[in-house]
Amino acid sequence: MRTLTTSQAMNEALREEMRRDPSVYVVGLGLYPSTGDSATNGLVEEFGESRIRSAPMSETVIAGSAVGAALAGLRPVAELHLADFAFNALDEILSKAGKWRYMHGANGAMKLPIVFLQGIGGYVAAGAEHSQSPLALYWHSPGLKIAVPTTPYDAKGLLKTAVRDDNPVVFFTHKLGDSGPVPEDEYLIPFGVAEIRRAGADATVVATSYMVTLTLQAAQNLEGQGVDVEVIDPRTLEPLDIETIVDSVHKTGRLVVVDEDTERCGVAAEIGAQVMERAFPALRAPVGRVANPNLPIPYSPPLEEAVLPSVAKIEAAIRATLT
Amino acid sequence: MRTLTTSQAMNEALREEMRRDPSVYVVGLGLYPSTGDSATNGLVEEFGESRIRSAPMSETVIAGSAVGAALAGLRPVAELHLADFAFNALDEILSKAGKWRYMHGANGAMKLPIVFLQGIGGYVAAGAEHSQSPLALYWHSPGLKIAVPTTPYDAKGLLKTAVRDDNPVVFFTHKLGDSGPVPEDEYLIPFGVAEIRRAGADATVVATSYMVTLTLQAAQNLEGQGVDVEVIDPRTLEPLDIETIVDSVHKTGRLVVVDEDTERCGVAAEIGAQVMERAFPALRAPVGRVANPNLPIPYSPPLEEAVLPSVAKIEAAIRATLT
Amino acid sequence: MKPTPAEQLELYTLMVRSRVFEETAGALVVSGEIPGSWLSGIGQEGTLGAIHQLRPDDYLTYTHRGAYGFIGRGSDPKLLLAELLGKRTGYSRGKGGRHIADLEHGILGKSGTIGGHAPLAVGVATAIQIRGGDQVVMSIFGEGTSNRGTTHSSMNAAAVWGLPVVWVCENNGYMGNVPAPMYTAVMDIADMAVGYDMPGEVVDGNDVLAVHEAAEEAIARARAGQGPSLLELKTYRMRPFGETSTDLRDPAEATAWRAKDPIRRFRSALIESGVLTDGATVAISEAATAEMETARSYARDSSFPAPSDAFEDLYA
Amino acid sequence: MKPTPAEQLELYTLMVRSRVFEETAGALVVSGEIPGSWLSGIGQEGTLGAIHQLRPDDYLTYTHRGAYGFIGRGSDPKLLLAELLGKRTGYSRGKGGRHIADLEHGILGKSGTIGGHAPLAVGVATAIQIRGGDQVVMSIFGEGTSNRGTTHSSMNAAAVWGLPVVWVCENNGYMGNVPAPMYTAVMDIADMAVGYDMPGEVVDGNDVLAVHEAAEEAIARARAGQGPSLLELKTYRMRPFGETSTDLRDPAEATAWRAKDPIRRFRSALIESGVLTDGATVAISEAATAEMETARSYARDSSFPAPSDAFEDLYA
Ligand SMILES: Cc1ncc(C[n+]2csc(CCOP(=O)(O)OP(=O)(O)O)c2C)c(N)n1
Ligand SMILES: Cc1ncc(C[n+]2csc(CCOP(=O)(O)OP(=O)(O)O)c2C)c(N)n1
Ligand SMILES: [Mg+2]
Ligand SMILES: [Mg+2]
Repeated sequence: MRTLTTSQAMNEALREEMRRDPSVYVVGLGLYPSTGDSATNGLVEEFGESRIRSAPMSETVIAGSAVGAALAGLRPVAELHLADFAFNALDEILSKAGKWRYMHGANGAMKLPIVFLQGIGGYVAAGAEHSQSPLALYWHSPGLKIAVPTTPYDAKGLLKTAVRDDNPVVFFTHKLGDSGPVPEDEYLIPFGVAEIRRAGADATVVATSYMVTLTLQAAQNLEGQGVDVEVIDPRTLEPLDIETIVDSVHKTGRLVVVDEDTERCGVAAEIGAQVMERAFPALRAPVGRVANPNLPIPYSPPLEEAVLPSVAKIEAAIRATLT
Repeated sequence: MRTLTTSQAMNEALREEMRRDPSVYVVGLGLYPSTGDSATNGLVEEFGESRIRSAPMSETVIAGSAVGAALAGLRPVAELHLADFAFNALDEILSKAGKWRYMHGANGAMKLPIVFLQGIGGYVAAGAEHSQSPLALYWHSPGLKIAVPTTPYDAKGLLKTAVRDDNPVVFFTHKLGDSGPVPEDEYLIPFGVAEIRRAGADATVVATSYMVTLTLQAAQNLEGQGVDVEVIDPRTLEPLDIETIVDSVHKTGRLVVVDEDTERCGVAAEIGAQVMERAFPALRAPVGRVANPNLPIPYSPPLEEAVLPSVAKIEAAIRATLT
Repeated sequence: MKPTPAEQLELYTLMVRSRVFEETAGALVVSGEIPGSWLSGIGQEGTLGAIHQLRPDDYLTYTHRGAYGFIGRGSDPKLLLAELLGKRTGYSRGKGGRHIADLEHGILGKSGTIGGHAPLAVGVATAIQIRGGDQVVMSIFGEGTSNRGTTHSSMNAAAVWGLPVVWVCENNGYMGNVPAPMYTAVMDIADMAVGYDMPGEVVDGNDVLAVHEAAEEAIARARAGQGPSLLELKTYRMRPFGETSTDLRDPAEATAWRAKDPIRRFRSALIESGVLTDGATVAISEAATAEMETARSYARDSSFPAPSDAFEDLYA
Repeated sequence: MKPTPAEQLELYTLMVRSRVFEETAGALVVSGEIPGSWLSGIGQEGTLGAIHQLRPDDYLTYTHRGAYGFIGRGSDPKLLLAELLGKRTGYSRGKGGRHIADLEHGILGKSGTIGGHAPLAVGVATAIQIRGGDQVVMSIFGEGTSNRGTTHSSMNAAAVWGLPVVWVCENNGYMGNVPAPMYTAVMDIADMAVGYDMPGEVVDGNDVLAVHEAAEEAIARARAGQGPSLLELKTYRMRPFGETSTDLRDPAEATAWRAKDPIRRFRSALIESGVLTDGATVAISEAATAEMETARSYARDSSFPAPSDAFEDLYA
């Protein structure tokens, strides 16, 4: 099978969906002219400047105009570059996109088919305002779906699903990227179906995006020490495949959640709470959390490493559930 | 002792602090002319339009200018009215105020003494964008302190502490208000000290703001049925007095957290996680969560009641931990 | 082009219906039947001169004030009042209250954050442009709302992309009780148009025919693909900010403006020009009153949503 | 008022030092010693004509591009480079990277979101106004950044409150590789000033003396309590968007602008007027090179922060 980068896989997804459906368009900063390895590379040449719409520097307009266009029947893909920049469009994403349909009583079966593309992640010495992974900020807010693909394969299949979804989807990809096999034939990946990245019997670890990569490494290290870790990648947080997680916890009795976002009120707290609600008797140790200990992300690599999850921290957290 | 409303108590706090310290000023919408029962009532008459600064309609400017003024040595109080409106200033509050000091390495002992006043809460038929209580949105983000007073007494004492704090404080008060005794003599209430609103032996309930009022009612109802509930009001989420909560759970073995905000990645998930981490063996039932089930807040009263916490829901959640 | 006598009558009737609707809604706030509030547009009905000229397939985005957006587009007062009363039969099934959408008439909903609708208008116009066609979007906002960054970024984007947006600023001189010079740097919001290289025009907002004329040009321009423009309607709010708010504005000012009431002015002109008779005037008012009474009964008689309805409508 | 010969020499020296600093930083990005990136201001040093006139007790807020803000205010290149290398001795103790504050010289920090500094400038000016005194704030931003709502709302607020802000737009015609007509509706950002009832002036940004003159007036105005104004400096970025970005602009355009290099132009003029000799030119350049080499050594020799340092600095 071919090997593609995450950007290339997403680029294919956008190209296929834009060919299939003339109501799909992209709006974002710097889409003209095309530059190298990005999800929108080469699209302006094929689809023109109206459908690959280079925007003024206003995340508010990028996200808010996507909401308006969706209400008027199009299927916008709003490219927001970094999740940090999207903080300037939170009223638009959280309140306009997320709450609009409900707030208007689904008036006339109102639909909001929008994809908000956001880059997340640290480990690149970009500092506090270019390194965030604010998954919980969005998951906390009602009405949005949330995709967090790890592999290029998932990125393509989930992005095609996202474009076809009639609801707003926040689509996070890690700025470290990835590369991996992607089939030539068209495929879609449904939302709400977790992938068990590694089967194991001793402890369950839930992780998304680049955290999966780190966790798999930790699992491999622990395997050498006789600890058999199951690694679950939910792929979408909303909807969340909690059943797969709960089933695993019933098997292992231990749970660690790894999250690049800040810990407080984060993904780990939520998954821990849901597992407690559904499988309290199965839990043989408190749910472990590996996340940013509630600090802005510092620039200097040794500091950044101290703050963000690492293989060693994940190993330690898994071990802690076993003692 | 005198009885004051929350607004009156806050008004006194602001007046006292502004008299004490000429670097304190207020910026926000509609501060001129004074209108009735608000925290800023009558202040423009005493302190003038420069220090009681009526702003253009831009939460971005209100919050962002507060950050700039704080960096230049003043102590701004940014009156944002509703938390819903502050969504337009999240880059300013979360990233500028919350992360600035850390991101610049506390350069020259940089300080950001700012109070962001925000009204929260539903039960007033104001709809999805005028009823939110986004506590977790702020608690999730590093660098902010968070006060959520319940009584006028606490509102005054905590606000005075907030104004004197050298860090950004998000100060939430419920739009339903409250009234209660407030002494004439000056007092301050330290951050991070929970108040046990009701002592009890059978179950611990943590609640803030108007949720305390509902919980006390539920506790009273349950008392008649032989269930003895302990009600803890943390008063500040950041810093959080987790010790008082953990001590209580060690005593009762049961915990319910009541939160008007959406449930996912919310305050209850976080407090539950912290208690699990510190007192797992003491927990005799999964931590109960009473919160908004991840819906925008609807307008019509019967719908709003279906979504928001109620005395009955709190009672049911407490009962569930006992079976 | 001056509207024909029939069009003038229609316009006058819309203004009266809008006002009676608002009086009805205001009374229902006072009686507590509307559990929320109502931000009255009484006195600002001159804006109908612009709204009335939209085609059925055009779009309107509105801010927070007045009913004339709905009435002018043809929305049903029954469903409007039912919504304000929180009833299941309302436009937003009771979930919205003042957040009302009427998709059939091109009204896509209301932003709770004031000014939040501006980027949405840009998006609707983007959809028109991508699909092709000559629809337009009219986007109404207050002079206070011009302070918001959304307004600026949206006007800039609409101009850059040559979008069919007609921006209509209702300058009523106040944001709540605060007078405009305390929050806007310019006396005329129309001056802002210079920064977007688009036409900006000041119009007497209480002269519905002047509004009509100015809007005609702006709409034609947008329809012809010549991009956005900005109309500023100078007007005055005859009610407090909201029906339950305290009004601290100078009463003498209010009296002076009451003499310029857009409905009274238009009525005098219509009578003078013979388009309207005294009899017709009364008939129009009575019909409007009867219509709004019927709407009120409908709203009162409708049932509240069931608690379980709260769990619907989140996702499509 | 034209700067004295001594002032001109100082200004020229600052321009050269700024450029050598940026060349040094650029090379450190290429070598990987700067783990992040650097957004070069080479070609835009004419802005120093404005910055140089600030008083020591004035303030500067900057966006993302160039070192001249720091060099012009008197920041120490050693601490700047140490910060960019992520060292503990840097201005932000390695936590900031490109987010640098130099409080001693009135530079209060850098916003990662572009345009996020505009409301901060309003706040600093508010502090000046409340405290009393005649300090000013200069706030620099790009023409792309003028699109942001923060820019608009901040300019409006500064004008309404009569604040001592000098807004300086560096219009280099591009946002990344996108040409300005694709994102700004007006050719001249200075036109936006009309919407805030403040002076707006277009200046040749590569003519440092022209910038000096225009800024002098704007600063004097702000200092005298007459409110904000907007200067637009037409200029060109001689490097790619960031040191690791691909430059897709027309090379012919770049060549044409290179002939207008603000340093070369100023040098020629200074030599012609006899203020500068060939010998002095070389001496200034050599001194700058030596200074930046020393700074680089300092940065390289400094140690990285300890992991435990990550847990400091959050709260005061
Ligand atoms: C973002 C936001 N900030 C504040 C409010 C509260 N608010 C509602 S209307 C209004 C005043 C608007 O003034 P203007 O635009 O002049 O309209 P007018 O009320 O005069 O018609 C304000 C401040 C809000 N709804 N949203
Ligand atoms: C809110 C936000 N959006 C996007 C970016 C990414 N970004 C950094 S600089 C820049 C372009 C700024 O253009 P302009 O203001 O013209 O300045 P120039 O780079 O030309 O000097 C962009 C889009 C950002 N840092 N913050
Ligand atoms: Mg107004
Ligand atoms: Mg530029």
